[in-house]
Amino acid sequence: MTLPSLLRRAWSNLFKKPATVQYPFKKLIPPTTYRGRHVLVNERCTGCGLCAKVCPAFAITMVPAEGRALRVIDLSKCIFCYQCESVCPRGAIRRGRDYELATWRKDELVLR
Amino acid sequence: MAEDYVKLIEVLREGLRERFLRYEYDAKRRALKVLVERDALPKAFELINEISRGEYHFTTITGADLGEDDVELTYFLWLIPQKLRVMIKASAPKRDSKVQSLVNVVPATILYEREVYEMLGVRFEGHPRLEKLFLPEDWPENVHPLRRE
Amino acid sequence: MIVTGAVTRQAAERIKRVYEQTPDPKFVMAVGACACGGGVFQNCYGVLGGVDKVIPVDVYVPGCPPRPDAIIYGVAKLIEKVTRGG
Amino acid sequence: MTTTNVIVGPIHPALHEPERFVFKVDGEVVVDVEPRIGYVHRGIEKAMSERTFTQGLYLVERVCGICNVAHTLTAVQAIEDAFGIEPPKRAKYLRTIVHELNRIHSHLLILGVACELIGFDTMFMLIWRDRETVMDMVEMITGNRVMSAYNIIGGVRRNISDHEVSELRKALDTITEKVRQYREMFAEDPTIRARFVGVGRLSRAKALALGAVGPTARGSGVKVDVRVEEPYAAFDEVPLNVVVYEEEDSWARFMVRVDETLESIRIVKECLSKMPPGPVKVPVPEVAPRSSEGFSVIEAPRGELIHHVYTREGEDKPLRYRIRTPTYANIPSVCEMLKGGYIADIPAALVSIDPCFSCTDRVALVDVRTGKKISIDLRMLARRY
Repeated sequence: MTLPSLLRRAWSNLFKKPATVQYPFKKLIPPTTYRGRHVLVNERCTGCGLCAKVCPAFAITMVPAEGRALRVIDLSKCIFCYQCESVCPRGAIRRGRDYELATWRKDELVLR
Repeated sequence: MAEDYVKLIEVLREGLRERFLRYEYDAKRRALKVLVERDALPKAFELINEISRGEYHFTTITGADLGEDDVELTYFLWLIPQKLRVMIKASAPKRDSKVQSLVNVVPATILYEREVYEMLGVRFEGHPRLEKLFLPEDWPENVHPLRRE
Repeated sequence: MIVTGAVTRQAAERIKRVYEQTPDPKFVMAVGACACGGGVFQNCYGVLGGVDKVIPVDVYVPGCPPRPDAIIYGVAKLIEKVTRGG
Repeated sequence: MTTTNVIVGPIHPALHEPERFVFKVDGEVVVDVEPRIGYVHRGIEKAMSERTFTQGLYLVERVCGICNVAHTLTAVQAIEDAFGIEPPKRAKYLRTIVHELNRIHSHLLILGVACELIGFDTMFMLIWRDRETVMDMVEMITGNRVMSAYNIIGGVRRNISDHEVSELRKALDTITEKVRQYREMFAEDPTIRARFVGVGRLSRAKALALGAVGPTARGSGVKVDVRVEEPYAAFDEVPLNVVVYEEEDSWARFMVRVDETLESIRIVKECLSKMPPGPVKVPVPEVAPRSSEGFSVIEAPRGELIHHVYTREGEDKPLRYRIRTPTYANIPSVCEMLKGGYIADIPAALVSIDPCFSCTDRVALVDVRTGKKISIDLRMLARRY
């Protein structure tokens, strides 16, 4: 790389926008395909337990609620693979894009 | 191209005689599976060294305890000029699992033999340092995590 | 102190020691599913589970792996906790 | 001859996971090397035979975060081989695309780290900035920046839309331009040449005998590339040039990586235009349909990766699962290339195999004669000498 071309590049970089984003003040939007926090549709869940069986991180447990079994996802164990979404026959677990999941307390991470 | 494996089989069969057990060939993947007696392994690899003039890549050794009395060892090779995937299989009984080490014939086996030893307890005779590789130092002797017991 | 990855039996003692050696004020962030609750490595013979089994954790950042922004969000959460006096 | 032992690691000789080397040194020259690995031994092979095939897929994905696509690809291919399933053609192309994107980001990562280790921080920042573009593309296609969870037994998780294809093409064009510049830099820049040329020599004969794989072997003139020799996924229809350098040193290994990145970009583009329409997955049985064994060998970013699986009919768990990662195969070679070199060259040679076992970057120097321990950061080692 020759010196003049180097200088030109350095000069042009001076006026470019920075490659980084000031994150907490300016939100980044992940693509629509992003695997974030699950959206649970409890009315559609039949309590079949397929998701709990298939979960590779053992994050889904079936608990009794309103006279039937209902899945509960522990996000602190979840690896966001969405195998549960693909296996659910009734679409009771849906894809969400929320990635701001950090909390102070672990029990806040349990999705019902 | 297809003759390459025939030639290899002939050489192995001639060199190993009755210690050569059987073979299978998958034409689609160009993969050759050869089953030999365990004491024939060094000889088999010497023959392969000769045929390929050292132009092969030694991939790995898999040791598998399939719940029977034997540990099955699979040596994976890739012969570069012949473009042939070779799997040499041999089995060692669990109780007396002594196998001749191949370090002198194939230097690349040095770590794999140690791994098979610590995971399955197969003793490789003549290995320069047959000791633990992955497991912590305080791991009990004679406990091999991948054995089905 | 930021802890990532599963806590193995070998590492547990070391994490405790590092935590005790850290001068106050100290805060612990568990980043990633493995550090939060064990993730896929649960029920493996060498893995204990989340970091909170060994040392107290202030902020959990789930995700496998979390986006960089999610980690920064975790730091923002921590700052919030510190300014409020935890 | 009096020699001193220099212990490098266990926490981080160069990159991601812990690993320890004990170097016997005579003055400044390394005489002998002895590796000790297993600090992150999590018992994955054992855990694999306690999980179902689907669950196991997510476990192998986490063997290594950087080449996760390579691991899932090998796993699904090995299991498909054992099951006797053939995935649809479009799925094969999509697998190839994600696999190659993974290679691009992995190679850019190590090129950046190499620059940082020799103190060339500007280059590191630039390369990693462009790596972000690739990460964003992976996120767009698969749903996560790193853990793609894309390959499943019998196909891939989701199809790619036309919009995504055009976005991907655009991104690849910008990357190509950048990587060409980096290639020029790596080939000519005096800083880089001074630090890498002639360092960490590994002769062709040794590379063959010790079973070196991937760029490590190709940098020593061994023409092995699984993608050409045992074409998997769509590589039987997408031709590629194997990059081989004869210089046998660290520099050659990096040049192999830069050229391969360009080659990978070309492959992704070719796949995008050749990709046939059709389904992306076929239904698969949950339990093994037959007692069999399957294996799959692929060219991961760091070299040849092999998974070997035994199944038993009617069981939903593998009987035995064996993984051999490329860095593991390269350990005997790296020991060889460090012998005869200087202590100062350890980082430059270690990083050139793109080690996937080291996590922080700490090095401990132990003087056996005095018993004194000096623990320093690898970057410090890189700078100090």
